[in-house]
Amino acid sequence: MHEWALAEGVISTASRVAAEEGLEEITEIVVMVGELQQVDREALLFALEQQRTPNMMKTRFRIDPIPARMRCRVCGEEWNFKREALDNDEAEAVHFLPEIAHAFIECPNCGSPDFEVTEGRGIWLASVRGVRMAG
Amino acid sequence: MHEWALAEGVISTASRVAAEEGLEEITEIVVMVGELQQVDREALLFALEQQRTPNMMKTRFRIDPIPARMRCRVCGEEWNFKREALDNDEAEAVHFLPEIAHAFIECPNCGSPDFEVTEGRGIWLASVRGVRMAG
Amino acid sequence: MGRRVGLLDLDLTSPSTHLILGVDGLQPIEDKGIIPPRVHGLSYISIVLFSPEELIPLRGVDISNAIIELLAITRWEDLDYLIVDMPPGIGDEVLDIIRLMGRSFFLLVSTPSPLALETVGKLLFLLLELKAPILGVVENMATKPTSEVKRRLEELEVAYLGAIGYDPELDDALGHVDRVMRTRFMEDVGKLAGEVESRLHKGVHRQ
Amino acid sequence: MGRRVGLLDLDLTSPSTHLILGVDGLQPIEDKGIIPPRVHGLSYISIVLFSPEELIPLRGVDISNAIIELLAITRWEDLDYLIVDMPPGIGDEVLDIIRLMGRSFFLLVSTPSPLALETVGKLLFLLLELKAPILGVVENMATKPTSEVKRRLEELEVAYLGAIGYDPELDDALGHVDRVMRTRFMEDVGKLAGEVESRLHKGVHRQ
Ligand SMILES: Nc1ncnc2c1ncn2[C@@H]1O[C@H](COP(=O)(O)OP(=O)(O)O)[C@@H](O)[C@H]1O
Ligand SMILES: Nc1ncnc2c1ncn2[C@@H]1O[C@H](COP(=O)(O)OP(=O)(O)O)[C@@H](O)[C@H]1O
Ligand SMILES: [Mg+2]
Ligand SMILES: [Mg+2]
Ligand SMILES: [Mg+2]
Ligand SMILES: [Mg+2]
Ligand code: NI
Ligand code: NI
Ligand SMILES: [Zn+2]
Ligand SMILES: [Zn+2]
Repeated sequence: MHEWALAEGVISTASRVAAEEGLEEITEIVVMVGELQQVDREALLFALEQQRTPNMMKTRFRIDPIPARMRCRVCGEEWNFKREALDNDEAEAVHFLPEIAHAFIECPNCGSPDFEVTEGRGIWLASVRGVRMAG
Repeated sequence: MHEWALAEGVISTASRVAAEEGLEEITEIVVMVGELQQVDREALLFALEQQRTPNMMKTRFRIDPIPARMRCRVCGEEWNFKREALDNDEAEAVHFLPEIAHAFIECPNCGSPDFEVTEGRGIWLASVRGVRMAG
Repeated sequence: MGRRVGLLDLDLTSPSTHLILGVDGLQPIEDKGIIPPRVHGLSYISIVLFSPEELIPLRGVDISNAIIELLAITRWEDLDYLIVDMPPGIGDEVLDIIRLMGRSFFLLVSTPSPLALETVGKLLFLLLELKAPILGVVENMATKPTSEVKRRLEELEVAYLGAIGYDPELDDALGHVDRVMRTRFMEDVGKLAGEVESRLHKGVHRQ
Repeated sequence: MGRRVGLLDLDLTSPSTHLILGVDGLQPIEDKGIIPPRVHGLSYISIVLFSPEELIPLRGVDISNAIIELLAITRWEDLDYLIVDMPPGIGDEVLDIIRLMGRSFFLLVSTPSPLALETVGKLLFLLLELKAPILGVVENMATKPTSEVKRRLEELEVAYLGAIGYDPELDDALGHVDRVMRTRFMEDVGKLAGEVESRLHKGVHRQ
């Protein structure tokens, strides 16, 4: 369960955003989870719940999965990542370090491992909503 | 006058686009010229005129200058490139190889040379207009 | 006095510390993140823990993303020192360490060759310009006594930490830590270690 | 038989060919692009022609852009061979050459050290997988006769092109081409050159 560490990053970034924006209370945090990393949704949600800060007591956590897309730098081909492209060990390695995908995935058109993950690489904070301080 | 070589790239890319789009005649080519590289507008125009291909006999060449913008990867500062930031030798080096800017320019906020040129780096083809073949 | 030391191998496309340490079949430990496994007393993180064999062709932007990911998920225990092994030269790795681990101290290694000195000199200029803390430069693979490296460093007011001789026996010992520890190479390293630690200690207090 | 040979140094952050050749104060020639100046009979392009002294910290994406720019503006004369010197390891430079100069032949250099062999082995796997033409591998800085490199290459069906011995006199000769030419190093290189050219010739015809 390294999802705890990922949640930690989300919580601390959201706290910084809230401070910058002067939010007294955070009502909603939206997290985008790229499918490449195959994050365990339940584990992430649990870790977020457990790490609530005082101004997150009523926060609703929304986790949106984002399909992963790749583009070949050699031939320009674009394709969607499919979980079945990896065996279990490979998927586990990519789960920890998404860049390891370059060892296991290649362009379906030309076979090159020189591709860009254009969408759905990691996990990131999409929005923080809350109640602004009076004054 | 290495602008001839830059024009060569524009002409050959425009020809490929025209072929892909089935253009019989090219009426207009728009080229964006990033200010970082300080391309000589007159020299570039002359080189484009000289390298007209048969389907470019009536082409209007438009050259649009684009201000160069940088963003610091360390502190996030953004700024506009100013020609006066470089002496003549430095500007000439950057004219040939825009990346050499990293030797001479630093973030006005934190002093880092670790910045990204977000706009106006080189020269690129913005659009190709023409008359499509009948058929 | 035992020090708690971590080793982070950030040469992601050509990792080599696992070959020196003779690491094989080691797995990352998952517990609210990644706990570095222990290797010969070191807390150890390398990309080979996640993918032991594979060729992983990465571009600079991938290297930056992977470094950020590793820093975000690794839970180092309370360490006295974290040693980060960097690839040679100036690339995304060095720029990211400067950007993301601003409190790092830099220890540079150069051979006496004019080619190596040129590159190490450029990296020194970068660090000096950015006012990054520099521990000094070690001369490695010294074959004859020369004062050239020392002289150049004096000009830059950078410390010369000492020399490690060329040791033809080193390569055969790699992968067997007990044998590596008995090489002339390690004898030379031992002589430098005290100097490095005392400078590090002074540096830490200066902060 | 004189060959017309070009040399393109693509080690953009740590260029070193100019130090070996003793190049100083050389300027690019502008004529409908950049004409490579002549150095000891070579048509020569290196980033130092544009910026001789400066430290230029580049990330991978900058390196890609700079390589594309250099390829776009340089007007090589009609050459028999263009030699591209690459930095060690697997990075943006190698991936860009594979992507942009698909007709290149790869000649790899490794020391006998297990660390160097590991990295060269990974690059070989990449090239084999992409079916890129490989001339073979040269063993450099060989200190003793060993068959380890040869054996590993046989497994991969990659040619072993021969060995260059460790030459303690080389570093002192660097920058003086006449002296470099008289080193034991160059004597060893000379022995390999025929083998390399004949393979290159066969390879070119296979295309
Ligand atoms: N003092 C030395 N004597 C003999 N061989 C050495 C010495 N230092 C390094 N080497 C060898 O040189 C090669 C490169 O060393 P390494 O430290 O991995 O360099 P880098 O990490 O800078 O590429 C390795 O094969 C190593 O065994
Ligand atoms: N056969 C050799 N004998 C002695 N020194 C050598 C030999 N080959 C290379 N060197 C030295 O080793 C260093 C690195 O060599 P170089 O060819 O620049 O490696 P790379 O380009 O792979 O980094 C240089 O200082 C060079 O002079
Ligand atoms: Mg594969
Ligand atoms: Mg400066
Ligand atoms: Mg190393
Ligand atoms: Mg080199
Ligand atoms: Ni996990
Ligand atoms: Ni010009
Ligand atoms: Zn492809
Ligand atoms: Zn800055």
